[in-house]
Amino acid sequence: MMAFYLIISLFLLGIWGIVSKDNLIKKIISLNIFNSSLVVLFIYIGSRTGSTAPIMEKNIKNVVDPLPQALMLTSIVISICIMALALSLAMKVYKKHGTLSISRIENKLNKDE
Amino acid sequence: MNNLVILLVIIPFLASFLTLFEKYAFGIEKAPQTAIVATSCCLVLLLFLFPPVFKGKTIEYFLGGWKEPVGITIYMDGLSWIASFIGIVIGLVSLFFSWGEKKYEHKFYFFFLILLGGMEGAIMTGDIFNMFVFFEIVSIASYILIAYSKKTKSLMASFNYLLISSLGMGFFLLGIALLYQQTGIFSLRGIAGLKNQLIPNTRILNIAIISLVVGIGVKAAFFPLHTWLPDAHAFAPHPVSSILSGVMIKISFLAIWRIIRILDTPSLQHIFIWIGAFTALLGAIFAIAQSDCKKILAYHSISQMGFIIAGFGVATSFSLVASLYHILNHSLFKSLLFLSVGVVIYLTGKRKIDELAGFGNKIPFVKVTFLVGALSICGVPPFNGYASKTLISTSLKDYPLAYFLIFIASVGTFTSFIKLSRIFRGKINQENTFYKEQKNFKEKIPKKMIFPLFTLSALCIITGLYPETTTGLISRLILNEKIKTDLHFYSLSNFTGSLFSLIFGLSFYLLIITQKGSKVMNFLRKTRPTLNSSLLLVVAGFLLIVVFYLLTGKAT
Amino acid sequence: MRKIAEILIILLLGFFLIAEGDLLKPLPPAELKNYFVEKGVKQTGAINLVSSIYLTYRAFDTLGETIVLLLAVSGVIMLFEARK
Amino acid sequence: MRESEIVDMISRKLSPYILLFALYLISYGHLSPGGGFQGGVVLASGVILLCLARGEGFVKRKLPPKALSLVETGMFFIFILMGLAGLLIGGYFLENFFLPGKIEKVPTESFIFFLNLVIGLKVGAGITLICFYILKQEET
Repeated sequence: MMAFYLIISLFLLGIWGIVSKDNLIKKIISLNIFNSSLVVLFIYIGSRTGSTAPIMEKNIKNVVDPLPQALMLTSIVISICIMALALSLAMKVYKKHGTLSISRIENKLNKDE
Repeated sequence: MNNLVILLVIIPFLASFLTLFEKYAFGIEKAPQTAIVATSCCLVLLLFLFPPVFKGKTIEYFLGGWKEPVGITIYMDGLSWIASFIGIVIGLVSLFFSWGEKKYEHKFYFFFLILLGGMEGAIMTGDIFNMFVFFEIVSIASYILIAYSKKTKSLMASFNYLLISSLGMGFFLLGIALLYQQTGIFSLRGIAGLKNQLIPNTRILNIAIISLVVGIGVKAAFFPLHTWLPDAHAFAPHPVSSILSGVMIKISFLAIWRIIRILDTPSLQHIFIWIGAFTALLGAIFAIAQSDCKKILAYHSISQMGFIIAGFGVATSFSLVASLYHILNHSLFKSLLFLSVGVVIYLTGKRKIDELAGFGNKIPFVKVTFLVGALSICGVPPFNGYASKTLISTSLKDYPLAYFLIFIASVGTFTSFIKLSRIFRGKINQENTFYKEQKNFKEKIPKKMIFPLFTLSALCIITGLYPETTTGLISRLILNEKIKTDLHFYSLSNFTGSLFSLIFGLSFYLLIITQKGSKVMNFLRKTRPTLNSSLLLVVAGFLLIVVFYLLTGKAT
Repeated sequence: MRKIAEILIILLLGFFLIAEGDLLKPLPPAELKNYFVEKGVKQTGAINLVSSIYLTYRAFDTLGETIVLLLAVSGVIMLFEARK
Repeated sequence: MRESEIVDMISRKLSPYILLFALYLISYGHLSPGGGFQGGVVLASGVILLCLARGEGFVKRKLPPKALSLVETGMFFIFILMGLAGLLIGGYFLENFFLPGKIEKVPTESFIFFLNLVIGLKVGAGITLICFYILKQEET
């Protein structure tokens, strides 16, 4: 059960970072922490059903559930893609404004209106 | 016949590859034509699929031949038919518009086609994790398309949308994990079948469903989760705003619809009445305050989604048909409005109402199509918005508060469209030298941009003139039965509702153009949540819905 | 004030997730897992069950994933490319 | 920035082994831990190591971005073609139409092997491309 509490705290930490950090890059890093916590959650759920890796060589018994692991591969790729896109958007924004602080960027945009 | 279903998803992807490849390998610049041909192929396929679906048959397709809980299944039932139909029609029309605009490279069409294919996959799939993957395709394609112009505001809008929607998709994954923990499978029908064995745990099941709903709800833009929408839809290129507002938010909502209907959780469905009513009201109030013409339309997308969601929440077969009818109508007239305003911005390069006032008189054709769209969204007979709004408010009769909120929202719709129609009426501000320098605006509109406007306004009028036929078709498609509507759409009592909102709307408009009124409007325009607050609202929205469910769920 | 609200909401979420203590108590039903363990090797020929699920039973997910990657790559290129 | 001799030497000697390991991961994906995606990422990391150590001009001469994007899109096309081939041969999209067999005592799975190869190349090309573009921004 300890693992579950740790996963939950990682989850909350990620959300806290996304919600309260002012720097765009820190927000993106927190987003990645958040996604990782969900990946770990899936792997944890799968891992409770067995003890060995799901590679069916001879004399292997009691393997873990392979389905969450296969799905998490997909999920990891998706989170990498979102990271890449978010980082390049942040770079683009930085070039236009000269700052990564979201509050300053928003002030600037509000003044323009 | 079955293979046609999968081709519906694959053809846009194949065509998107072609748009990249033909430029690179052969140097042919025919991306728009390729995209249009591919989308028309999809339309033909869809029409082939109509007869069996209309007879109430659900076409199932097992990917790779693996049966349901093991592999992934794709369903083609009435709901997915209607959703794909809307998506393809609006997509085709927007493609024509962007072809006429000539501003876009081949990559634009690549992203556009992937967006289309992703939306079809997302609504047709019967597996939650596959739904997650398709929604990510849809959302990544839309992030890129919103940022396509690379202007500062669109970059920032895209970034905000990316963060908010990724947070939402995280909640979606949490919901999938909880469901898998409880049931051990990912297919929606399988979970519904197992649900009866899990009665002691329905609470956890419902909480899992709430996190799924919040995850997709960010894209469907209902009340606490709507904050990204105005910027994203306003600063995207015009055809993209048309497809995002017209189709994408509806596809997301129909996915929620599918999850809730298949898993059959009535106590959860009732929450949507209140969410919908508040969404409608808030969207309308903020829409009045805006001065940017595309932002008004974007806020109206939120408001009209509120109507749809409230109709869905009532959960009688009558209100479900009403809600789906409004989805169809809204996607038609909202695309029409976005494209009409898009023509104006394309010609002038300006987007504030004050700068554009009176300009529309120079382009009479666009003036007419705008009028059709505006009258439809306001609910004036005999246009289609009138019929579906009447149906929704009739079905809300048992919930007086929600009925009242919805009524105020439609008054607000009138007011803001009187404000927006300043583009198309009145005299041109003579100080504005821009209009004097350039003349012959009428001839500058490309023919390819006129065709979509014409098609959409024709469809708006047709669906408005034959409401009985359309609702009959919809109810056959989604409920396999014909609902009885003892409602006479064009009766005097229904006209009066529309007349009342017109009168109130007009008086409210006169109120806001006074000095005090415009001060309030200025204040409203400036109160918009920052990125951090809107991210916090997503988390708070999840908690709110859960608390609301725990409080009301036991009562019902 | 803002900070307090943020921390309160997040702690509330955490409290809620932990209070639903039986979220993870039961093991997930093992029917699907048993199907893969028993028939996976025979039906697909791959010893690595993760690979066999990833590319055979749920290859459609993988197709979606490759599309996401292609989108991200062309999106990054689109953002950094100089406009002609 | 002057290039350090040590970094230069080590990265040049190391990266072929990284690429070899990536090929092992991809081609043994159905038999041991690993697979297309993991192998592809390792493949990209080998190239990126060279890129960071020797400057990307050196790498771009051997691996022009245009060729990489051709690999990226082409592999996507081949993936869909594999699915359509399954449709034509077996009757279902993405059906596993090769029969599993054995060479000596090693089980072979042509469908999974082939798709692993496709995904590995695609992921490798894609991530290398992303890094090329992001690194290029860093310099200017």
